[in-house]
Amino acid sequence: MIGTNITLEVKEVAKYFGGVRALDGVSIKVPNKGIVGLIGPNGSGKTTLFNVITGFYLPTKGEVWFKGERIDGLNPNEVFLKGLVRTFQIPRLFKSLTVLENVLVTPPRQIGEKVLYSPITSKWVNQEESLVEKAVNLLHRFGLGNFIHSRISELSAAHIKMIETLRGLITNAYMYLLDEPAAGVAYNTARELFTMVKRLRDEEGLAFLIIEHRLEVLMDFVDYVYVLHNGKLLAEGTPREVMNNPKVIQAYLGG
Amino acid sequence: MIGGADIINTIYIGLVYTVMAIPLTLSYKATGIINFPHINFITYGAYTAILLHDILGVNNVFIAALAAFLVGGVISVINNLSVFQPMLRRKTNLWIIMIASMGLWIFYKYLLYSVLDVLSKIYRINFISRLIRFSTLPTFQVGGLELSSAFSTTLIMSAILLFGLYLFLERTTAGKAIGAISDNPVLAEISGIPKDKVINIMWFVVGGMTAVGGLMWVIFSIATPEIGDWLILVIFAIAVIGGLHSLTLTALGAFIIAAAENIGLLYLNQAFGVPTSYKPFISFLTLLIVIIVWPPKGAGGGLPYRFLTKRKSFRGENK
Amino acid sequence: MNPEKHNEVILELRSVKSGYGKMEVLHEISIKVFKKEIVVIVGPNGAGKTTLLNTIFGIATLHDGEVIFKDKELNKLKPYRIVSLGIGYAPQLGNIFPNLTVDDNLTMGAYIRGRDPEIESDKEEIYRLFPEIARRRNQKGKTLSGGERQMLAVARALMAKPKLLLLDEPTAGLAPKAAQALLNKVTEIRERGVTILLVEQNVRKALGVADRVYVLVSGRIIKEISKEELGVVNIEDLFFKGSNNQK
Amino acid sequence: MIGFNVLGFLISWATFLGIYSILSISLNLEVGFTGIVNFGKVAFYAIGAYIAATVSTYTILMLYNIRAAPYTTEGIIALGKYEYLNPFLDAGLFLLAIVLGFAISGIVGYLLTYPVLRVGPEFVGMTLLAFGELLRIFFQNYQPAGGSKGLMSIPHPLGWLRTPLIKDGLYTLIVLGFLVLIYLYSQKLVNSPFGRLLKAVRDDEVAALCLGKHVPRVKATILFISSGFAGIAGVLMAFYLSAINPNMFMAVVTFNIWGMVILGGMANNLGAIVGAAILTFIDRALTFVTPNLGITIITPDYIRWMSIGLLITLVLLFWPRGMVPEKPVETPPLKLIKKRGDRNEHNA
Repeated sequence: MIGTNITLEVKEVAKYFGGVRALDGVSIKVPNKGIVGLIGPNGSGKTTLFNVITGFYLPTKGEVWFKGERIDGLNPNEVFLKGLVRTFQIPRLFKSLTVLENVLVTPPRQIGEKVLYSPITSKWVNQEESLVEKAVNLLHRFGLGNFIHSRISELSAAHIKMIETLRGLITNAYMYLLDEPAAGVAYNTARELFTMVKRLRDEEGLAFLIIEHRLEVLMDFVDYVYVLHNGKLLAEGTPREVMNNPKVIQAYLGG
Repeated sequence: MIGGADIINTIYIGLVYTVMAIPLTLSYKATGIINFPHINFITYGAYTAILLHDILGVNNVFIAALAAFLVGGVISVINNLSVFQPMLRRKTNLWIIMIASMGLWIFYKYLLYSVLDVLSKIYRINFISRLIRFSTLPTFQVGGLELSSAFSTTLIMSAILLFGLYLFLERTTAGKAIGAISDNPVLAEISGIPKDKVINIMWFVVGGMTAVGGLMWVIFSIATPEIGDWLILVIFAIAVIGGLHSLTLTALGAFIIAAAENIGLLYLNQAFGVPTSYKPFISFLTLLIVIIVWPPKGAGGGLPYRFLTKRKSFRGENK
Repeated sequence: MNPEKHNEVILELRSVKSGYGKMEVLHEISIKVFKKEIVVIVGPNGAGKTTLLNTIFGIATLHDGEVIFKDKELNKLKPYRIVSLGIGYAPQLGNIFPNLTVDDNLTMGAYIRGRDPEIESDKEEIYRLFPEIARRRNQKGKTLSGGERQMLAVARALMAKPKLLLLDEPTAGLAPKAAQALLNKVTEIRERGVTILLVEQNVRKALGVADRVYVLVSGRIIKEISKEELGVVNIEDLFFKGSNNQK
Repeated sequence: MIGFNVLGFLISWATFLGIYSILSISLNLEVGFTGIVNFGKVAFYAIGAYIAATVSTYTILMLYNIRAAPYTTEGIIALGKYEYLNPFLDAGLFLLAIVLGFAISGIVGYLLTYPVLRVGPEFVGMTLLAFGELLRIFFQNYQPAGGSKGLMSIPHPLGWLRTPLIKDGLYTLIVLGFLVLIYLYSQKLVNSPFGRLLKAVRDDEVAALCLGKHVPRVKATILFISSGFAGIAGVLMAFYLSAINPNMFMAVVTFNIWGMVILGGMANNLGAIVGAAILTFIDRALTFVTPNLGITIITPDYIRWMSIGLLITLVLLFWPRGMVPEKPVETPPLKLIKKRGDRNEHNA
């Protein structure tokens, strides 16, 4: 059992693809209610690390612990059920469903999702009612009340990103992995997104691990930053420490 | 006993399969479309030869082959211009395009039936099931063994086609551009290759070559509008064995399947009494097994297949 | 020296907004490139540098604004038309045809020139410029090392005889020596009358060859630096704090 | 028109409509709702039909102690003699065939989940197409199932009603009854959280997986259900025609069903029925009209198939959503909230 104030711990994780060492002995800790940034140049292994944590890849070496449980080796759906929610760089919403439906798909173990019960409306209608109410409240709370019945294709990029993040809230989300939440949105929108992240941390007590390229936005919101370079941890520390670290500047700007 | 005739038969069928399967691989590589009208190229090629022979009295098999090439090529280009190109431009899913191509296959198949129906009534020949013999077929003698005229023709024609294709792909700029588009379509465009034009050329060659394959088939075998359907899963199986990627492997696959169908089945028949009518069974079984055990490049689904094999990794959703 | 007085504008982006699908990566970008200049665009990861080049070629979607090359609008043109107008592009990723030989890669670069008899002699010329790839002319692209690939990509783009060459991080992943060698070649190419728009992350190296620099951070040009100012401005600072100042 | 039997036509159309609607609904569940490109639909239809044929004929021959296989002349004569003797036996065999047809087709569909999960949508199509052909060639060569001649004299469940019109009419009602049941069940299924899950898997299976959904299980479930339905359609068809042979199960049948789904509109059960109604109407009308046409220039069947092929392509090219486009999932609470939303808009 690891320390109770740590939500996610990645221990010496390595992932090799043939001869390529995409990750090589990376260790990361995310404390409870922490907002932790993960930065690094392209191809430094950030998304690979996310894929290892969420069960898309089996790590070649190392362990992943979440809330005191070992989760490497679980399938992606099982990782989600533990309370670890992931978003994608290019948001993956269900494009033919409405916003509300996208949120409603999320809750696990719905009675109506069992094939034997689904034709019997009375079995699941109560649960569905409470879920709909929860989802509508959630969307209203974050200013998306006008879009409840819109299709995903009618939304702006920023709203799509918000919904991808928010839909995890209807369930037992405990921690988020966000992959470039600010990519492809205007500066002010990016700040709004990060303000929302902070709000979620304060109101819901969630922890965050965030990949982001837009440092000028990220650095104002995170508590702690890890820098990956060529699959290895290059530096870590508070935003100020990392920004002034000559090794980081070199990695970003080239020698 | 497995004799020389069976070996010759295997080579013979292997060559025909090669000529039909290589274009399929070529078109899949360049466009990603699984092209069902490939079936029609075979049938239309065969019937071009038959109609020329029976109606216009063309007895030279090479003139017939030229005509078949043109017919197959033109149909192929029409398909591309009218269906594939607009759908690709709209970024339609490839599997939806595949279904549209399936519609085209059915359309062309019964269009041929209708035309043959009419012609049969006019000329009072049963075109729906027809066996023809070109009178001017070359023959060879190899080491005292006389090769049948059909075999010799197949040999010459496939040599011309395969060598021609080789020259086209390796020695001409347009041919190399096809390779470039299959390799890296985006880079091909920014290098200044007019993609649409080159793809049209590719479709023309694909349609034409397959059509001549169909002609090669009817030189020794009965023609019906169904021959394409009989052959297509075999051709798919061969292309999949080639990983839908390598033309050489495709040719190898053609001979493996031809051998399995001819020599392998003969062996099974003699040893276990398996009826020879199980012939197509073998190719479908091969197709199933190859797809399941060794899926070709680009055939993978979207899930991380750790559900099925513990070590296979996910293709990565990044970029 | 103000280049505007001596030279005409060869490429201009006027308040361009672009991105992929719905995502807007570039916001209101305006840049000018003058004839026979080397313009460098620097910026941190994910700033939209590649998107900028892709926008010129119509690979990224142009949401708003204009891209003008020699008085012609490029917005609706197909990529091969853009190449034939005289723009060459060497992208960073997927920059070669792996299953074609080096020689054929160059042939593909000259596709728009059709049956031009000078292609062969131009190839020899290019091989003289890049002796590293000349040795491997009959090998397949996928056997090349990273540095050789970058050179092949530049060489391929040159085969179309472009007036303007777009280079996307040609030094990425190269050892310092190789990177310097490549940048030297870029200067050499400019000597032959080709205008160059170079996108770089490797700031210090790129500054050595640049005539003018644009700093791109988070999809906005936050600074234009002329040759005279190059030594003075601290670009690193701009990278991290850039758009805070902007808003 | 002389000799045109309107009632006979309607009964025959309604029966075909019923059977093909079941098939198109089941294909729609797979391709429209879940995104499984099934080019081997005919295989499950064939399994159902062959189960009906073998179970009923062999059982009757066994019960009446006749030592002849049902495909021999002796067997066919014996079947003709005994099939109408016991209404309860015929009805029992019918029910048994329905249950077995559903179960066995369903299980085979369930087992095919493995290849379906292994490869992407295009290759799923090819794999299942090959499977369908494989099965047909098997039946063609498998003597106990009648070989290439197939099985004849399948005992009609209502065979004791000697008047053909009443017999066929009642049977049509049975078929339509099955259609109604299956339609209602499918409607319930897709307008529930499960239906939402299906569409989520269709839109993006990786995202669904990341939301904790067991995607392979979802696909396996839907393959079981829809293959089972196709099996039922096969059973109904076998009893209706009272004779089956391998040529009825060519790959082209699958594409006919595809045509119905595409024309009617993917991911809409009503659309599947509309598509089936139109295509079976053309089919039946041609069958009834053809004998009156005398000698035609072109066999009407060819024209029909040509139009189906062209229709599939043109609909996908110009009208990809079909006649009855997809509708959002409507569970009761969602319906309610939508109504409320509309009312608010009116008030505002």
